[in-house]
Amino acid sequence: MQDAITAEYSGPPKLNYLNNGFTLKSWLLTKDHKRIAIMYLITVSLFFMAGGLYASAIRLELLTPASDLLQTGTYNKVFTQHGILMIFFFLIPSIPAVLGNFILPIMIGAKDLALPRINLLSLYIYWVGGAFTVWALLQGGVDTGWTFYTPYSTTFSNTYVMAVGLGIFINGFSSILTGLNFIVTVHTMRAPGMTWFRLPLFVWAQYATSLVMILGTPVIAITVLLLAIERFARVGIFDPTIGGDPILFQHMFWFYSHPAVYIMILPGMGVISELISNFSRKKIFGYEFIAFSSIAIAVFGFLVWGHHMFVSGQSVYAGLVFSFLTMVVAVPSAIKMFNWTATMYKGSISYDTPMLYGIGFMGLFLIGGLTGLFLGAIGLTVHLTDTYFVVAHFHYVMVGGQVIAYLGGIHYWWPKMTGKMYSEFWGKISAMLVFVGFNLTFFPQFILGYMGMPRRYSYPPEFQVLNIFSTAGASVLGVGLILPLIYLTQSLISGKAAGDNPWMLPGLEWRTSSPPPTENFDVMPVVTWEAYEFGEESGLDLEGARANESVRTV
Amino acid sequence: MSSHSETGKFHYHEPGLQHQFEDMGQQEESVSIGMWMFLVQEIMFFGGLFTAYLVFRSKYPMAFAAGSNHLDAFWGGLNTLVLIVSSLTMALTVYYAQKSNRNMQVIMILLTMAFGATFLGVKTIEYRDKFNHGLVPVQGWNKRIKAETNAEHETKPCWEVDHNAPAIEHPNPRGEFQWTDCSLVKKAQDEGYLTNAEKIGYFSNGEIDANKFRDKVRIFYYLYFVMTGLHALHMIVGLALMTWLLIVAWRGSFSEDYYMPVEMSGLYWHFVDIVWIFLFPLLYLLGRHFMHGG
Amino acid sequence: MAEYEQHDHDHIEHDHMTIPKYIGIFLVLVVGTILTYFAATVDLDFIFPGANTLVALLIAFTKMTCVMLFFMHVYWSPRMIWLSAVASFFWLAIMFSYTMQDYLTRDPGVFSP
Amino acid sequence: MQTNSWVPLFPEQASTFAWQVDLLYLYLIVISVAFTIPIVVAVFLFALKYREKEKFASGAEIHGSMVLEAGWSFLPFVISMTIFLGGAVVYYNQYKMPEDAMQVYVVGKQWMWKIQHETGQREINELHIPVNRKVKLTMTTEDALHDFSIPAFRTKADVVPGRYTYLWFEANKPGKYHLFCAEYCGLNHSGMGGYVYVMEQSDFDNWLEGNVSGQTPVEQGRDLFENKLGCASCHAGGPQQRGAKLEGIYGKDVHLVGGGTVTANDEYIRNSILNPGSQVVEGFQPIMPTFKGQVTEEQLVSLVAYIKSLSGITGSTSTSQPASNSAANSGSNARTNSNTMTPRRADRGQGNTPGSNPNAPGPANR
Ligand code: HEA
Ligand code: HEA
Ligand code: HEC
Ligand code: CUA
Ligand SMILES: [Cu+2]
Repeated sequence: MQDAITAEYSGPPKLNYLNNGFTLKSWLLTKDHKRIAIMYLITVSLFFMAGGLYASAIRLELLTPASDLLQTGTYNKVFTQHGILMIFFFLIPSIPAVLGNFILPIMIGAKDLALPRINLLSLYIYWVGGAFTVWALLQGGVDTGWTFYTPYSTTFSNTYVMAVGLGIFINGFSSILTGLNFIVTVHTMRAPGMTWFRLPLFVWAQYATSLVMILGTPVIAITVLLLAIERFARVGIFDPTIGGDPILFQHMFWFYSHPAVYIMILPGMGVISELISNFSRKKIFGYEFIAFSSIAIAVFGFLVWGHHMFVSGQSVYAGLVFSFLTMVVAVPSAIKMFNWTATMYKGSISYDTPMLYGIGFMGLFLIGGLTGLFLGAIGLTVHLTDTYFVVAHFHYVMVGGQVIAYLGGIHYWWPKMTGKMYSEFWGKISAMLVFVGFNLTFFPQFILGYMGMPRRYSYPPEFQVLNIFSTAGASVLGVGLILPLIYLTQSLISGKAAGDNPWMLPGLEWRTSSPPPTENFDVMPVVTWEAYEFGEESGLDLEGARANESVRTV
Repeated sequence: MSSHSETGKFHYHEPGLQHQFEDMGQQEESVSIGMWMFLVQEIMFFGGLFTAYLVFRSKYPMAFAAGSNHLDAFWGGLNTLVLIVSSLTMALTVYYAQKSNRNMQVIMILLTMAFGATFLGVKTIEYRDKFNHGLVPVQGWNKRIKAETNAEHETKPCWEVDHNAPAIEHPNPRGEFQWTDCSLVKKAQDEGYLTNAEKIGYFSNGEIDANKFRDKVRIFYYLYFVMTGLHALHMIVGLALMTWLLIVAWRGSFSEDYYMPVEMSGLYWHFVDIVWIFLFPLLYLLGRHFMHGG
Repeated sequence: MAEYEQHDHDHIEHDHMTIPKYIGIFLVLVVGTILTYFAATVDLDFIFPGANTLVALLIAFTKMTCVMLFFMHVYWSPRMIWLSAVASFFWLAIMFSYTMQDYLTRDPGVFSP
Repeated sequence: MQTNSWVPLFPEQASTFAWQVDLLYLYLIVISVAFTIPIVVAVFLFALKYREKEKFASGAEIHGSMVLEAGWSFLPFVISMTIFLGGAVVYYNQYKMPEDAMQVYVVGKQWMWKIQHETGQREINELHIPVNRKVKLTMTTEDALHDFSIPAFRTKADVVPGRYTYLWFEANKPGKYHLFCAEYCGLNHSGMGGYVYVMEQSDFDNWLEGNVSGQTPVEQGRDLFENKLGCASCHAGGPQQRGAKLEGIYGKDVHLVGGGTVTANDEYIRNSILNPGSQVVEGFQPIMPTFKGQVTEEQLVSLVAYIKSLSGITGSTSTSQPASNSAANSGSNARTNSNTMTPRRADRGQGNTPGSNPNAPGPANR
């Protein structure tokens, strides 16, 4: 396909997606999934920083019981905007739009996503939605909580609910289009020999995520649209004083937002499957079970949304049904957890930075998931709901789960994406800091929650001690998160060249150059090996790599 | 299809083949799966609205029946037929594209567009009518001076107002939603089929409360406007799509070998039609039987 | 070359529908519409309450099925497309039924005596 | 009166089903530990034992095991079903409303709880109940969602506008417990709370009767201001202050939003309490809720007297000295609380049926 081009550029400065054009236009009008991924990476990081700054403000305010640093009204806006930015603009696009976009097509041996123009469109929609939201935040922001519960959001809040809602509405379509693109790509763009059961598990996870995106996201779109119209027209379909029903909003909101939490974890699970298996240099244990459990989570995830509404006034019967299904949906996650552990058995495990994140994920997601069971047990949730126990639970799964997996994935594929190697030393330091800081921040919140400290609150004095722990932990966590920013940037400038396959792994993405050429492969690959094949069949030149010490420092 | 690209090692790029694909088969399959995923997405999008409809209709069937009776089933039915015809012409467009018949394609696209536009025209008539009768559920969006309301509502209790009574012109300075007729509530009360939500929702101190009933009817109109409005928006997008198709078809670009865009636009058009197939009975017809038999 | 769906449909087959067939489907749709209208004006509540709704929806479903199978050519489409059509309605059913399961069991009330 | 340990781990158990919730909690902790320890130990063990011996050596060829998969799908399923059943039982106890309970009516409102007893006794942000007696709350709200939450009783329920929701508990330990609003409801959500006082039956009867013993209007006003009506939650000085400073305003000119000034006289203060929105002080949000219908004329007089006293003006009554008032502030102790209560015989007389009371939940649909 690109033979002519490669022949021409066979000299050292090989043409890759990065040096293939330097103009702004060559970036903004690109259809190359890799460039789009890089643009996502930058935007997503900016949103993470903004969300992180809000988080810092929350933790500083919560250092003392009184609302002294932030006025109540400001505090309400701060946690709302923290939630909105982190969820809709950072966590949901994080792994799919950055790592998925970059790696998925390469992993299956495609030249690009099936619909590159749609991919670019999705990036633009994300930008427009993001810009719109940021504009609304600058105008004055919102104070409804990220859940936008009515009738507060429709009738009582005098902040920019409508504008932020529309920002989320727009942004939703970016997510939908990304999901659509992945599904099509996985169906039609696999290289010869890349059968469904040879797909890396990351691809399966992305596929499951995409299903949720397509089936769920439109519902949040229509929900916030109704919310916005409602605010404008005051007809009151969510306003009980004139016949509406505020709980209908909760149903519609959680119909998306519960499955959305699986949008926020499945890609992370995919990354972890890659990391655990590859850094144990061993075939993953129970491939089919991990693959199908992703799909099972995506499907069953749609049946449990009512567990966010146990005390909302929904019927007792519905509460019991949703509690039951919540328990069922935990099982596929359990299957994954056990399979990952079993994968490490008799492996040949190396502790590079990505693997540290992988192991960190196993511990943190375990705690996060198990506390999800606490919240699913309906009699217990009555006490726990809307307390810091919930806050701790979801930070464990979202930060301890997805963010950690995202960081692991970034470190893992960084040499592929940039062709440069970062400092292993600082990578490990930062992984440790994140792990320690994270636990210090959020573990105390479980206790606070059980003690009854409500969320979105300035608390009574007896809760202060644990809150101080939490704030201290957040500082450590903050440092741990700023470090990668520094050393990853530094690696771009002065990092040593990574080589095409620094970890000597069999995946297709490691069989093209780093950074990959515009159409990913110089020769269309033909897959003859199973996923995670480390034996002879993989055709890797391990001896050669061992001889070449510079490939990697252990 | 596995055969030809393996043998055809030379890289012949068929017209319209994008760089990331190997051959047209792959491209067509991608596009068609993509389109279907888009439609799935659309179904869920409208699905949210249908959920809201379902919930409120099950809560306030009489308000929905009253609101629905007041919609003009003639226009609604006509529009249904118009859309069905346009669906036929759309299907034929695809058929003629497959047969590489440029002229018939162009004609069929033009017909489809004409019917689509007719549909929107009728919708405008209906919307205007609602505006005149003060039935737009947004304050200020109704006719302010001389809105037409029922002649009898000032003299009679709200359940005796005959909604077929002649309309008089009636000032509505703040452009508010107007609804006076609660005869259905009275009837349902007498015959004993009010739901629990209705027994609370329509009454004050044991009496039928015209204002409270009006609020529920307004919810119906709200859903009516949002549902038909979004549907109309989809029609407008569809018309834009048709315009583009028309231009390309005019140039004779579609043939037996390459008609994917026609096929895909057709899927979209039929989808919009299907939404209307449900909207018509749900909005215009359900509850109509209360006016006739028992 | 890529190894995508196993079906061989270099071009989606297009010799199944003929103009008379199209017109036939069209007539079914028209009849359906007229039927819906008249069914709605007859009070069917004597069968069971809500019978009118059921009839209206049954007709609508039939019409939709015709459009999907023949106008949208689902009938001759690969499994993936059948699947996505069915799945989307399945998901709608989830949304409806699980929401209604709350509303229908609410009276005499959630936390009610 | 919460636990005294430095880092408290459990809230007090003060209701009959608190132990059930705690037991369920412990059961889940045991399960979590039972799953966490093996997994973490295994990960660490493998991590040490199977550390790569040679660079790029590959691990053993193991693909999976049907038996293991079936086992570890089945086991969590069974365990999770036990959790579900446990949860369902506890939930049933929490929400199966008793027949023979004492009724209390609760109305949430941004940002206060208005509570009324069957006897007509009303209170704000405080709930006095007798120990060892079932209490059933019938709740609604005038505006946004709220949530009536008492951690020590391990129960809560959202309060939904346009509907009633219900909550019941039987307190089994006298004391003072936190009452929170646990559903986010806007600006002063975290100020929307107070205390539940669980008292011995005799104390409770005493409290219901009220105690007429000599409070001056200023003292009574102060009590209303600081405890009963929660004015202090906005008007006390300090960083939490959202309302205007009331010290020294009496007799001064007040600048209003939208121009204009008024002199702060009795009439103005009265109006500020009943119709806060009508004259909003410059520099403030119009967030003060109206107290119309909640304060009697008698109480208004006391409030005005108290606010005047803040400007050093003493009415017909004696000056209140902060020191001598400490008793009035001791509402924190349930046992002695009875002496801080003001009698409201007047409205108890007419307010015996909840329906006729302005404070009782209104009709479900307004
Ligand atoms: C990435 C996001 C994510 C993920 C993956 C999860 C996963 C789960 N969540 Fe969580 N959740 C959130 C994000 C997430 N959640 C958020 C954001 C909120 C709050 C929203 C708000 O109100 O603002 C929330 C709130 C929330 C609630 C409502 C709390 C309340 O407000 O009252 C509940 C209740 O059931 C719940 C349950 C669960 C369960 C059962 C899982 C399960 O999927 C977990 C499954 C995992 C495991 C179980 C661990 C591994 C298994 C084993 C080691 C084997 C042992 C297992 C068994 C014995 C079964 N979550
Ligand atoms: C993806 C989701 C996500 C992430 C990553 C986080 C991350 C964090 N959150 Fe998050 N949080 C939510 C989602 C998330 N949160 C949601 C949904 C809510 C509920 C909102 C609601 O109630 O409506 C919530 C609420 C919430 C609360 C409860 C507020 C309340 O109820 O009153 C608290 C309190 O501690 C908190 C703390 C933190 C902390 C300390 C982090 C830390 O992990 C953050 C660490 C990050 C940093 C410290 C940034 C580091 C980098 C920089 C600072 C860059 C420097 C800047 C430049 C160079 C420009 N969060
Ligand atoms: C939710 C907060 C809040 C509560 C509770 C509250 N106020 Fe206010 N109050 C305000 C705010 C804000 C203002 C200034 C704006 C205004 O005038 O409405 C104010 C103004 C006033 C004023 C006028 C002050 C001036 O400078 O002219 C008086 C008097 C007053 N309040 C008395 C009371 C009394 C008495 C109570 C209790 C019965 C009370 N307030 C409860 C918030 C509150
Ligand atoms: Cu009331 Cu929060
Ligand atoms: Cu959930």
